[in-house]
Amino acid sequence: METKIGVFLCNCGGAIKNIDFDAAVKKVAKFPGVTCVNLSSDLCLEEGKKKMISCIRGENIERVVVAACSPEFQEHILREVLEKAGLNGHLLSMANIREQCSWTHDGDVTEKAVELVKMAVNRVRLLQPMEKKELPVNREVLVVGGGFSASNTALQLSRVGLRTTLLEKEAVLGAGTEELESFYGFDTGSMISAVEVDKNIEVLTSAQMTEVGGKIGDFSVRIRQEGGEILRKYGAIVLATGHQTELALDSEPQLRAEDEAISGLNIVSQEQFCCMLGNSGLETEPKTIGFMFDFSDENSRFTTLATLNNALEAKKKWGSEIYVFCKNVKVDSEGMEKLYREARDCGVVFLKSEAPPRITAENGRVKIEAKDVFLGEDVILACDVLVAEELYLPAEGAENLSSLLSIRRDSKGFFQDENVHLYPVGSEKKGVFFIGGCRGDLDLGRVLTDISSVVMKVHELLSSGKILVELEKVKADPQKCVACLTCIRVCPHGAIQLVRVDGSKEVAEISDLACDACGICAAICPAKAIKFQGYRDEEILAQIEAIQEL
Amino acid sequence: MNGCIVAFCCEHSAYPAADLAGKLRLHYPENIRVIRVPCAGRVDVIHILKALEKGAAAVLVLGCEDGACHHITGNTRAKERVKYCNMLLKEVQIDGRPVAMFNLSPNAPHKFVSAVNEITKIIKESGR
Amino acid sequence: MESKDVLVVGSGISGVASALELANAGVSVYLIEKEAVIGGHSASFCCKATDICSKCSACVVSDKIKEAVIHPQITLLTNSTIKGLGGELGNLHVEIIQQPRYVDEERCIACGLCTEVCPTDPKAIYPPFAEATPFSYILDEGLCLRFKGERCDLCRGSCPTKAIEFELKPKERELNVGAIIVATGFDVFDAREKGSLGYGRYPNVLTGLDLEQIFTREGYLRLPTNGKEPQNIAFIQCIGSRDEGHGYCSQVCCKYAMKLAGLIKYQNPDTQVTIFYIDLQTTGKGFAQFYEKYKESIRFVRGVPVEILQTISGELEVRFEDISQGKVCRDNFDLVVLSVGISPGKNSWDLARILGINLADDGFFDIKHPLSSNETNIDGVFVAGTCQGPKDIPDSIAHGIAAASKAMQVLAESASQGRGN
Amino acid sequence: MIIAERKPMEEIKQAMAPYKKVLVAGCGTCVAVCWAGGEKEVEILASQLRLARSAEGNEIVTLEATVERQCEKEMVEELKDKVAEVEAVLSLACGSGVQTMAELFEDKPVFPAVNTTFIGMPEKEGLWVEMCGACGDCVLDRTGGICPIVRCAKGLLNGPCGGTRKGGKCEIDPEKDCAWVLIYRRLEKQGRLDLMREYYSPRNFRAVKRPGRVQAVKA
Repeated sequence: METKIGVFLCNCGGAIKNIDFDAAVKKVAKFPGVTCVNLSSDLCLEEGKKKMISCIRGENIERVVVAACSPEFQEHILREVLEKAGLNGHLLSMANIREQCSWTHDGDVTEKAVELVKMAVNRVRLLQPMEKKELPVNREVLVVGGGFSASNTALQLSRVGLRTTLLEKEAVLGAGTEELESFYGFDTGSMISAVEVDKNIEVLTSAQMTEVGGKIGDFSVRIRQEGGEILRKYGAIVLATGHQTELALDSEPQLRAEDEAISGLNIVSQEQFCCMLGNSGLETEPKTIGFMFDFSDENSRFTTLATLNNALEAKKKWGSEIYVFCKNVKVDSEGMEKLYREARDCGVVFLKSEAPPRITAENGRVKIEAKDVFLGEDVILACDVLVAEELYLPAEGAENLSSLLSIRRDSKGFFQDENVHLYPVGSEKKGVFFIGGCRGDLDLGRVLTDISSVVMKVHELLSSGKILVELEKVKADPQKCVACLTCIRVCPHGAIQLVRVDGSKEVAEISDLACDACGICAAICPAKAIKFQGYRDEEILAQIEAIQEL
Repeated sequence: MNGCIVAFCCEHSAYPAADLAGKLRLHYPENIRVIRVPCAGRVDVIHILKALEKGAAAVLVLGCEDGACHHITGNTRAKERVKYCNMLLKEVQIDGRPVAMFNLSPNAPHKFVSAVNEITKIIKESGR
Repeated sequence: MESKDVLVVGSGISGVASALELANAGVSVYLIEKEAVIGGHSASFCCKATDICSKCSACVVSDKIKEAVIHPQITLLTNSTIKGLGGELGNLHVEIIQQPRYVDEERCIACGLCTEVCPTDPKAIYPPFAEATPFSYILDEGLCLRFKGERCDLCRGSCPTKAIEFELKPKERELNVGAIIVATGFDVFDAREKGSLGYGRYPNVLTGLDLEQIFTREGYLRLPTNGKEPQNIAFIQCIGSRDEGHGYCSQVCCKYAMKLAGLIKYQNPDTQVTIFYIDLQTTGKGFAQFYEKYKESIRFVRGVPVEILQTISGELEVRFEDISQGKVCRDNFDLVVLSVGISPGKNSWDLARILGINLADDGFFDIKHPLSSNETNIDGVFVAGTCQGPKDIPDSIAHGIAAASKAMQVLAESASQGRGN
Repeated sequence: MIIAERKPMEEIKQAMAPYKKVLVAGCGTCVAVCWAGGEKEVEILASQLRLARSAEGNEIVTLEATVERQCEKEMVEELKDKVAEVEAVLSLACGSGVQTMAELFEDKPVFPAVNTTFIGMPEKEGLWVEMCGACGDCVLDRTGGICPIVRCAKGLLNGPCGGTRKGGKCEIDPEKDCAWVLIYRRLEKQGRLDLMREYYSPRNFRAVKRPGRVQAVKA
């Protein structure tokens, strides 16, 4: 017995003039399976919906086609109308006869409108109902890393009531916060003690992840600590492994002096300079100091911030002459322009040059030559200390971490693929997040915003302990699956795993929690074993069948 | 199905762009039929071949911009499949009917209209 | 009783982002907007993709706005502003005044019949810009004959869904909410203030925002004067940023200028594009390979021009000091784009007075402590997005989500105190 | 698993030229895993055939079917009624599948649509490489698990030959690693380098009786 299909045409309050609705109703009534066709002028308003519900109940219609405006704003409302009328919300197919038919073509478009309805009718005939269900998720969070962003994330997560595990590969927490302490008066000690005293946070130091399996709400992580291995379950994973800096001189040959070995000279990194500022027992206070940045790495927000802070501190403490060599001063972070102005007011000299300066040694002092843009001629300067340019690189464990979690990295090796839909802290795998230095060159303000964003995202995902999903929206049929692993390799969200089914065969299983319903696996499966409800091959081919065969 | 274009439109980019073209009342030729897909990566070679078998004058796959796909690799997959499909058609000496992939974003209705116009011009020239 | 709702003031991208995050976490959100449509400035930015996406995030804005409009937990109040604030942390009473919206956005189906019958010219009732949401028609009191005393009833008569109603008075509402997120956004710097650059006098001098609207409306660039394709374009950076009145870098102008230049070169490779800059900000995720690609094909000149004159032939003569050659030069361009920056919103003055938030010296809302850029001096009132300082779209979204997280923590704490005492 | 590669379209079109109605039969295991003959490839090939023939104005009707394994008589039996309807069968299975089909339906010509290439494994998604030549006398125990017969271009047993290039590359194909250098390194890692001194006596490939027969004792 043919399934009963109800078609609801809407002439948008009479405004759609280039479709002859009477002829359309006659033609649509002839389509196989269509039991009732009604024309209304306000389907998106309350009265239109009431009429629709009564018609669905009256004629006990099993499938609904709505030919009206774009599904953009109406589809979810109409699904609720179907639910109210006692029909499964998924048994709806829409034909866009306003935005993509009446408004974009002049002249009579009745024939196209009827064909669009026929395509929707062919599709709706094959649609199957779908249930929604709340699946339980593990509420524990694993935070990888032990620095500033990791510890603060753990603290804020515990304040929102979520248990976290801090995984630090070094023996102690709080690495890399010297600059925060000296410039912003940040107290690492109090942060670490707050972490230790907090009962919601479990700290595992000198521990590393060796294997990560599972998916959002159910990650199984194998952790190696002092020889022993433990297996733990987590709902979400936050990577806060930070960054590392490397003196540009070592990696940039053209900055190196032609022949002399310059390692003996006073060339330091920002951090070393910061410690020099910190210890008062310095034997000779440097009189002239040179800074360098933005030559080999033009994405240098962090180094610019560190340079300005160090320069101001050195000016106040030692009153020494300070020269900064750079290409462009990167001031596009909060408060940087003020800092830049303050530095110039205190007498720090900024020399901008297109080509990187040449560095040579001259009787124990560092000689820097560069062609300044404003003067138009070479500036030669001998200084006691040179704070060389630093390259901002991903932390060294990043390579195997990204293969462990099989997540993509951006063109410079930092976590998080360069895709705007992942910003600010997301990854292509649901439940895996990145914050702070490990995802790119971020200044302090952006790191703090990252921390609060990830707390919000994790809270939204895990706090209720369950996630509402559509059951088996994309399903691999165990009988047809030949376990060729193509879908597992192809899935951009890592939502498919090999699973042993009733003890015998290993087949691919798509997890409803992690699946983002894109359909790439359904298209590539060589055994056509994966069914994507609503967009199955039959449903797409049925729409093609309906074209121009009136 | 004389001179009809079948267009697989990705739900995240091409379909909203087509809606926007409607709201801006941009006009484009009428012989296009849009099939909504969740991602350009959902379109399979068999869908394109079946559309051509049914007599479509051209098949378009419209997905997100390169590097801005909601599902990261959806649009690159679709580009590979369209290339494979063109190779299959060249094997059987049917290359009069274009199978093309276009990238656009949801707020670029003009790209949708220019894609449709371009393909219609190609069809008219080849006298399908 | 502690209220579990949150009020978000302003529906730009950061307001929408915080409203969405809170709504997804189960909080019911009131999203109020003073304009008739939501989305703020970033809703009408164009897509600047060449053969690869240029990561400008304009399409993320339209996605999030659509999500926010259909979200069941978000109540949208357009044409409304805050009148007063009372109560204490965890239970704030806010008075909202909603200007009458003569066309009910719930009932208007944008069919266009009213515009056809409207006798005035320019039309008093018209559709908003295309990507506006809610996409319902707007009745302009200034033009409508009815508000000039005439008994015109044509549009109301022809409206099929009875969406038009004239006798409406501003409506006042009283909301009590657990926290407030202020996300009122920014004002674009008015380039007319730099008189010597000729914006407003010479038709071929545009601002960055005008260029965005042109690409959104037409999709390609034509000279406003003669409709031909420009052969020689100049972008001038730091207009309204990093000068006496604005002691900050607006962070967005170098990025959007280079991305628009990339789009123009992609559409017409033999167009000459020159960018005059002070310090080129080539930072941000995904910017590296974009800058590599256009480093050679775009001419970068260090030094910002001071004067633009229109020659008889309609070309624009730009006088600037080319610092690398150390002399003053003149160059002719068909089109000059002033990359205008972000300046603090004018209405943030009275909002600060009503809510009692301090304003920083550069006119943006002040924050309590540099290490937490969402909290203001009033507990329970947070700031998000460009009303606190210049940000690009991804940073505004992140800042909005961070504000939502802080509001969430206030709700959690006040709820636990509620249970506690 | 068995790797196969689809035949060039010209060959298939010529084979199918005289027929009006054919069955395109796929196999659901090895050739499906290596994207050569699964259900998807059956549909694509059938659609290509129909497109080609309708372009020439000489329509062809194609029935499509895919069984779990075409090298099992009972499974191929299921296609009995479909084969009865058609004039010829185009099988996308490996060689043994095509022959099982031909044996069961002797009255109908059976044509292969794929070339069975080798026993191999996927190096990466979409690229399969030969691993085993089924020579019938495995030496992998003495070569640290690397087969010299297949992975050495000359199939040498007492390699490496004199022409190994710098970096352990093969004389014939500069991109390919020399199998014996790989063997040396692996044995070195396992501390079993003495196996390299073992002398392999020349092997008589003709002695292997074709076709091979393996009789299971269990029964």
